[in-house]
Amino acid sequence: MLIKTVMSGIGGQGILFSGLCMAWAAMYEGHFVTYLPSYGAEMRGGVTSCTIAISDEEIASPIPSAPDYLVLMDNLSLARLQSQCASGGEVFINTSIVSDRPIRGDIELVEIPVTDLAESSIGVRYANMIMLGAFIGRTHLVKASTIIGNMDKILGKEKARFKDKNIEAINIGLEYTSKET
Amino acid sequence: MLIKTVMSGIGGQGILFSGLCMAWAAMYEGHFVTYLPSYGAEMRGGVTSCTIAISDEEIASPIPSAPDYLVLMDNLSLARLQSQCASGGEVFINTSIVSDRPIRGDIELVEIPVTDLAESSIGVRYANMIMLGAFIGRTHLVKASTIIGNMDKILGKEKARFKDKNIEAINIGLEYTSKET
Amino acid sequence: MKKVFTKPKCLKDIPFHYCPGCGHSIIHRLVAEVIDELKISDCVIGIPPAGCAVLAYNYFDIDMCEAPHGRGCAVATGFKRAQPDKIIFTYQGDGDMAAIGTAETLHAANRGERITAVFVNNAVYGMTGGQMAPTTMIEQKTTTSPFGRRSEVEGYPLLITDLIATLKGPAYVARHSLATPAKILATKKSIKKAFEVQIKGLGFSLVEVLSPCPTNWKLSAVDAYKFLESKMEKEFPIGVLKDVTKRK
Amino acid sequence: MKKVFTKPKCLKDIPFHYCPGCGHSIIHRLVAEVIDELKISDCVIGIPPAGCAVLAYNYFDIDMCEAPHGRGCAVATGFKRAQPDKIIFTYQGDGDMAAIGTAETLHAANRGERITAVFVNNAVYGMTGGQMAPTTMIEQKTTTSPFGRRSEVEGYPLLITDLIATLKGPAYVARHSLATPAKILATKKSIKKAFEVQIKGLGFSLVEVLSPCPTNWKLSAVDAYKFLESKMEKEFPIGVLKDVTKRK
Amino acid sequence: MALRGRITINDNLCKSCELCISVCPEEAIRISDGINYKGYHPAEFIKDMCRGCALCSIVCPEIAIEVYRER
Amino acid sequence: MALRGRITINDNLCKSCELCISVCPEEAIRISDGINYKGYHPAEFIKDMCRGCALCSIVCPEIAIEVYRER
Amino acid sequence: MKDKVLMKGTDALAEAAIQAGCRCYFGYPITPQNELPEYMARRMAEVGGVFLQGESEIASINMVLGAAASGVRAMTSSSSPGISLKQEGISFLAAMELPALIVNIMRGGPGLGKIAPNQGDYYQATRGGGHGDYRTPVFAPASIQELYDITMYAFDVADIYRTPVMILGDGMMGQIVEPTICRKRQKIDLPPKDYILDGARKRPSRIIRSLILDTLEMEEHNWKLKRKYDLMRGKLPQHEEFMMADAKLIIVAYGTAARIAKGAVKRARREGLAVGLLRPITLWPFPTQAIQEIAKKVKHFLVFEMSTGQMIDDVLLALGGKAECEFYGRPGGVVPTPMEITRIVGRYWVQKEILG
Amino acid sequence: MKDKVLMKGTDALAEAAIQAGCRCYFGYPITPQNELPEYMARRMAEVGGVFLQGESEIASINMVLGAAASGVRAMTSSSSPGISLKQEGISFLAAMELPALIVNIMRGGPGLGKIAPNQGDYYQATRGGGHGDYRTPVFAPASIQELYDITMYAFDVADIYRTPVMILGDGMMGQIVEPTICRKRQKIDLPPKDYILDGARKRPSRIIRSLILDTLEMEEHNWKLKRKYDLMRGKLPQHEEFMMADAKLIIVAYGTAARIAKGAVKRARREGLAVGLLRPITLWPFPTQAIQEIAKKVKHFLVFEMSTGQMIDDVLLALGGKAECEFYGRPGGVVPTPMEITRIVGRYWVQKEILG
Ligand SMILES: Cc1ncc(C[n+]2csc(CCOP(=O)(O)OP(=O)(O)O)c2C)c(N)n1
Ligand SMILES: Cc1ncc(C[n+]2csc(CCOP(=O)(O)OP(=O)(O)O)c2C)c(N)n1
Ligand code: SF4
Ligand code: SF4
Ligand code: SF4
Ligand code: SF4
Repeated sequence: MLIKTVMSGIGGQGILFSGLCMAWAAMYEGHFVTYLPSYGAEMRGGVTSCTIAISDEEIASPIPSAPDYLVLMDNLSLARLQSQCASGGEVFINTSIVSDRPIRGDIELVEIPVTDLAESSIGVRYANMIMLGAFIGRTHLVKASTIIGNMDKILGKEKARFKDKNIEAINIGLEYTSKET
Repeated sequence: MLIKTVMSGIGGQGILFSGLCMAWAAMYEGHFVTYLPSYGAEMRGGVTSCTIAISDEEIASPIPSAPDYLVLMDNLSLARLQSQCASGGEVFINTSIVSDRPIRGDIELVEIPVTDLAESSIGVRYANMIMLGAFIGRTHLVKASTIIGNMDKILGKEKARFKDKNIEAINIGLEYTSKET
Repeated sequence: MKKVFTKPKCLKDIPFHYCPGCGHSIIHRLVAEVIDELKISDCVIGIPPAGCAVLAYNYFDIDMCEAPHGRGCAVATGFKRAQPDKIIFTYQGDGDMAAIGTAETLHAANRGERITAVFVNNAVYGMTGGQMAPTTMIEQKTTTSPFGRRSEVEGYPLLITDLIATLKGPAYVARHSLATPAKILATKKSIKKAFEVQIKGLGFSLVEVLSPCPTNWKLSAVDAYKFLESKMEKEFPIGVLKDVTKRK
Repeated sequence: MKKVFTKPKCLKDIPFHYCPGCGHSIIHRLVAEVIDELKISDCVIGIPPAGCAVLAYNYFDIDMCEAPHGRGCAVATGFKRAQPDKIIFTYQGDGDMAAIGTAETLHAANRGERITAVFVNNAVYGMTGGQMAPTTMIEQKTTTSPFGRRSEVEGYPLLITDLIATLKGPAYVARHSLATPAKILATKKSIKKAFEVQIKGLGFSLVEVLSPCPTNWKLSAVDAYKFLESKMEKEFPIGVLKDVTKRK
Repeated sequence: MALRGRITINDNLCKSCELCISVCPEEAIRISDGINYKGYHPAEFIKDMCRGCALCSIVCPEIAIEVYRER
Repeated sequence: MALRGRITINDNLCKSCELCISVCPEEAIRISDGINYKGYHPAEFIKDMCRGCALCSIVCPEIAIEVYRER
Repeated sequence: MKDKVLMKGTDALAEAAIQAGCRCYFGYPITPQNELPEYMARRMAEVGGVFLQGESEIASINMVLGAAASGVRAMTSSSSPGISLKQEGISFLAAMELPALIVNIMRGGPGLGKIAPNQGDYYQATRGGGHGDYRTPVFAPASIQELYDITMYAFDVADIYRTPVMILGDGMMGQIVEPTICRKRQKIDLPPKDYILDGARKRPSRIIRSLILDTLEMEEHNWKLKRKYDLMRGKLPQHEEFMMADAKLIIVAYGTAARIAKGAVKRARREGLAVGLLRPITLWPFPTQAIQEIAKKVKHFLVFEMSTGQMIDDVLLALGGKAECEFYGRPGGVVPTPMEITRIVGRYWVQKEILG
Repeated sequence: MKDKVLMKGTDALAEAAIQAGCRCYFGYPITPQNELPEYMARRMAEVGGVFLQGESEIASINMVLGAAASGVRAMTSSSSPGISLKQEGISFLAAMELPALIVNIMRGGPGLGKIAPNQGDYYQATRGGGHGDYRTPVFAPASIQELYDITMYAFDVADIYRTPVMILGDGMMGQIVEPTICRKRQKIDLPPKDYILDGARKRPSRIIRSLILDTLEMEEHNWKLKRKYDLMRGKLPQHEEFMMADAKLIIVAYGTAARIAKGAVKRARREGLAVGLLRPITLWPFPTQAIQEIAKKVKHFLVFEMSTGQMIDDVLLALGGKAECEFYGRPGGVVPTPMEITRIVGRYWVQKEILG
């Protein structure tokens, strides 16, 4: 089975890192995995996204065609990506920031106010990791413990100091979904 | 019939121009003709030469392979070119300057002291044209009158002032061969 | 009330794609205002660079022709020689003009090509993600000088404008900065002068503009403008370096 | 009697292919003498140009590596960065160094690459048959400036050495001439200095040598040397333009 | 008395760089709470203390500001 | 009295450029009538007025001249 | 498993180069390969190597020339327009027989084009975009692990044959992140570098040059290069075969296109179509023999490229008329889906009435 | 007869360009084509055109770009290494669909090589030595008259198809002097140049660019170029046939090599061997159809090139296995004699037991 997830947000929201964590975990759990950061124009700013493909066999195409999951941190991401989602797919939305809603009827909506959650706990910067926690808490694409257990490696030496906060954020997200669902 | 002539001398002796005159004449007389200046290294100085191929059909190769005639104005030219001459070919030598002689026995030698002739008449600069006169006087590859009659065109506007001297020089050469042979 | 400031006519009604606070859009506006004021929008041809301003042709409502990275001055030479009555300008970043395009720039200047170069110096390669530029300052960190530029390894910032000013071909050479509104207005005056010098056929003209790249400097826009004044203007002193109209 | 002048050791016993009176062979000899005197023939690497001196490697008995036309300073940079303990020099004509190689030359100089450039300025493209060079003088006729160089069309001669001297990276920059025996000796001293500056690791060094091309100037050798003094030295003033060892 | 003026800020063009704010001598501009379609909090004109000096429009990279002045 | 000297000129290297002649303070060099293999009339050393100043060798592009000096 | 790390293509390539002993990197920024020099800027400092951003692509390739002539493993990288600028330098490297690695992370072309993945530089890479009669080995990996391994191998090939080599990745190969094992270098026997210039100490002086004025010497040099290329043609070709045993139709594709084709093969198989994939790993020398072998049994080929068709020439040359061959291309930065390719396969299947 | 003049290749080309209305020449010296810019330096002054020696080949090709975008007929010329440097610029011209003439008087390669005649740049010229999916029409004349005529025609082709075109001459074509009639330009209907930039007076402003960020637009641009190339493939191919009617063996050769081959054909005929010559005049588009027609009757082909073999690919592609094809090459500046080629033909004849 090949499962594709696209995560998207405004540059600086850290969503690329969330995607990367999931990719590392998938690798550690023995899956085939590809991670592809979006390939914008050469200019800066605006929306950045990444595609994580997880599969039990070699992955043909790492591109974001018909993703099964969308994780959207802002309005522009929603506008751009909603049409691409596979029919029957799930769309995770950061309701703290995303005011619009998908117009498609054939996809499932998961609403999580991650920025609010972050603001009221460990700080807005970690909204992306709360989203990650919430996302895997619901989809079980990878185990949270795999991410948490390998956070050292994922972060590398330079960013080691963010380890605890990241883990905390994931847990907040996990908790949120376990409550909600 | 394809006839190839190679004319060679030290840069500045004007031998390239002699060759060119012959090529023009051949053209005016309705032959196929190619003229190829030598293709030295990128540095200046030293020997320059040209190959004139005259034929009654399209000329395949303009290169100096097995020329029927060699016209040599200096020692170095002789050293370089004598081995290339076709067997049975004729070698014209400016004996005023060329002290060596061909070592091959299968070629005919024509000795003309053109520099001396020039010095004692219209000036050393015209040795090349005297050689041309002598050469066509003997080989009849083209008619002297064709060259003389078209000297204007061959010289072009810029060099028109050399017309008379050039014609005089050709005549000196012609005369020399008519006397000799 | 009277409208005292609005968009120049020769800019199209298209929002800029530049990052927040980027100097490119300001310089676009200045150039556009100059074109409007000189009434040359129907005989001007612009050559945008490969660089963040590669899409400049989307904004200007004038004829524009892309050039390969660094070759703006050569392309402009081709235009000007073919159409001496047209006004030709290039718009180039520091990488474009002072690295890959060094030879084309210097030689066009030296030939005194009657073209105008608007040279946007933001001390980094913006478009490609903040690599070291020839104008990157000592100790400035970029993605390809992660330890800061070291004079012993990468050399000192190259002041190509100063080199150009020493040549005989250029007629007008100046360096300006966007650090304050007053300096922005001075920049515009200078760009206008550069175009006028071309119109008069006096020779090559160039205006270097010190311009912020908040994104790659990793500063807020406001701080980036402060950095312009506090750091860049120290390394790249502003002023008119050459003006043949003054000598007569 | 004592032999007081003979061929330098690091030149091979091969006659030069240069035209009668050409300055290249003199400069070859000077460079060879300097290499002998500094005893560096076993750690020096030379980069000959594409130009009349392309075959320099046939004469020098040292390691030498051809470079594409104009790229001598880039090739030299590769050598020096890979082998910082070796002495690297380029030998370049004016076309090579100041036209196609402008960017490579200026940037190597600006980086302060610890290399030495011997820059032979003969005001024409020798090897290709006497075309206009960046250093061709106003009114000088060449095969591609048949009416004489015109400042309005081809611009003024480019004094790249002067440009280089304004940069921070170079440690020693000088211009000399072969016009007289005394000037030839001064040239040699300067070349030696340039190598010494490299050996000490002080930065980029360059010696421009005004050199005759009798063939393409269409002058006798003797007149060509006179032309050096009467014309070229006027346009290209000789002297040391920069010397960091003097400042300390 | 200073000339009285007024500015308009085009919400959709503004990228919230705050340059206008940094140069306004009258502190007549601030960042709004709202969010525009590009995700920025656009600047807004607050009081009519505006002199019409146009400094804000000179620095605004997005040409988002138009300036009106009395007389 | 000037130092006495002597030069040798390698016929086969000489390209007849006459630079040595132009710098020799003693007029001790001239072009010979002979012709060398390259077709040049090589320079020749004429008298023993040579000072051994080596100016000729300094200018000779072909390194055709060797200079000897007394003491 | 535990020694696997997630690596971006550009980083994997750079790390593999470092592991292979590359100690000189010279390059000029261009998207989509900027992460490669950026990685090198940090990493060379750690291993005591040289990272220098050249003032241009031309300066960079010529710095590589100097470093390669010094005997150091050296490389440069760029993307399409930048690679065009390096053609003179590559021709010189080939003529001088200097080993070096040139990386082209292709973008859309011609001109400035587009930074999306594209395979439009196949001709340039495999036919010698520079002047003169030369070839460079060209590797086209299709996964990050392969990119890593091939980079190390490429340096050996460069040294063994004294030749510039090229890695040709479409933009996707530069940007994608995949699990990778960063193997250490396996030392193999390499010919001594007896040509390098390091000062003529206790040996005769040497020259490295490409100008050869004597015609016969020049001709011999050309034939010598040709013999070397023929040797490589015998030894270097590599390809991957996928589900070819019983295939009635073979897709030929490389790089990203081959990954997609592989997905398409799997889909087609599910639909009962006996399709296989041949993926050239070396583009030059091309796996001509492999194709000729297969063409003895299989009569239908489909070449899929992310261009308007370039490698198709090499497939046709290999087939020599012995099988039918169709082309499908998506230029301009479009990365089609496996489903799309499956549809094309299906159509071809029906048109040609291939028997399932 | 009387309007014939003797002209050197480079001069004939330059004069033809002038007659064709070329008014902008930009170039950088390089042997063996220096007489061309030198001629232009004098001649452009007479006709009021622009001659400018660029500071490099790169500057020159980009000046051509500016002049071409101005609507003026523009050209540059160089030789092998210089042409390598122009590859980026040529790719831009192709992408922007700007007409221009690029002349390559080939010398020996790779590297600095040798200034003698050589045909080693065939791949570069015909396969797009620059990056991206593009082609340029390539003409390879074999006499000075043809060189003259083709130069004039090349400018028309450039304008009709809005494309850079190339004249590919080996060094011999540049240096040889032959009788030539300097024909005047025949005005033909050319499409209006409605793309040029000359100031947006009384019309909307225009842009010329090659960067296309939208993927589908970029793909469409690539297909549009491809359609144009296909159109040219249909219309442009030219070749000369010599003694082919009853030939049992066809030599394929172009430029100088073809002249020599023609001599060889005559010699072989005298020896009773039924040999013919097919001389491609356009190298791209290649006269594929002509070869395919002939291959219906003739089963033996011999490709002769002054290189180690490049055009052979196009002949093989055309033949598609329908006839046998051998190669004979002399790289490195060697110009063989017709006799030598006759010998090769003779050997082949015997080996393959071709029936006289
Ligand atoms: C031949 C070539 N090399 C490299 C590039 C990639 N490139 C595009 S813009 C650019 C430099 C941008 O820096 P700068 O000129 O300073 O302009 P900025 O983006 O900072 O405005 C580079 C290296 C290219 N497009 N073409
Ligand atoms: C890329 C390239 N362009 C052009 C040439 C041709 N070329 C060889 S040397 C030269 C210039 C020679 O002039 P200069 O550098 O002044 O040296 P000189 O011969 O006068 O000593 C040129 C243009 C070349 N070899 N390679
Ligand atoms: S990267 Fe820098 S120069 Fe480019 S648009 Fe952004 S701020 Fe401006
Ligand atoms: S052409 Fe000039 S520079 Fe070249 S060897 Fe002759 S005199 Fe010297
Ligand atoms: S300067 Fe312009 S873009 Fe910046 S905050 Fe003010 S109105 Fe917005
Ligand atoms: S200087 Fe040398 S080459 Fe010239 S004439 Fe004297 S000896 Fe001969």
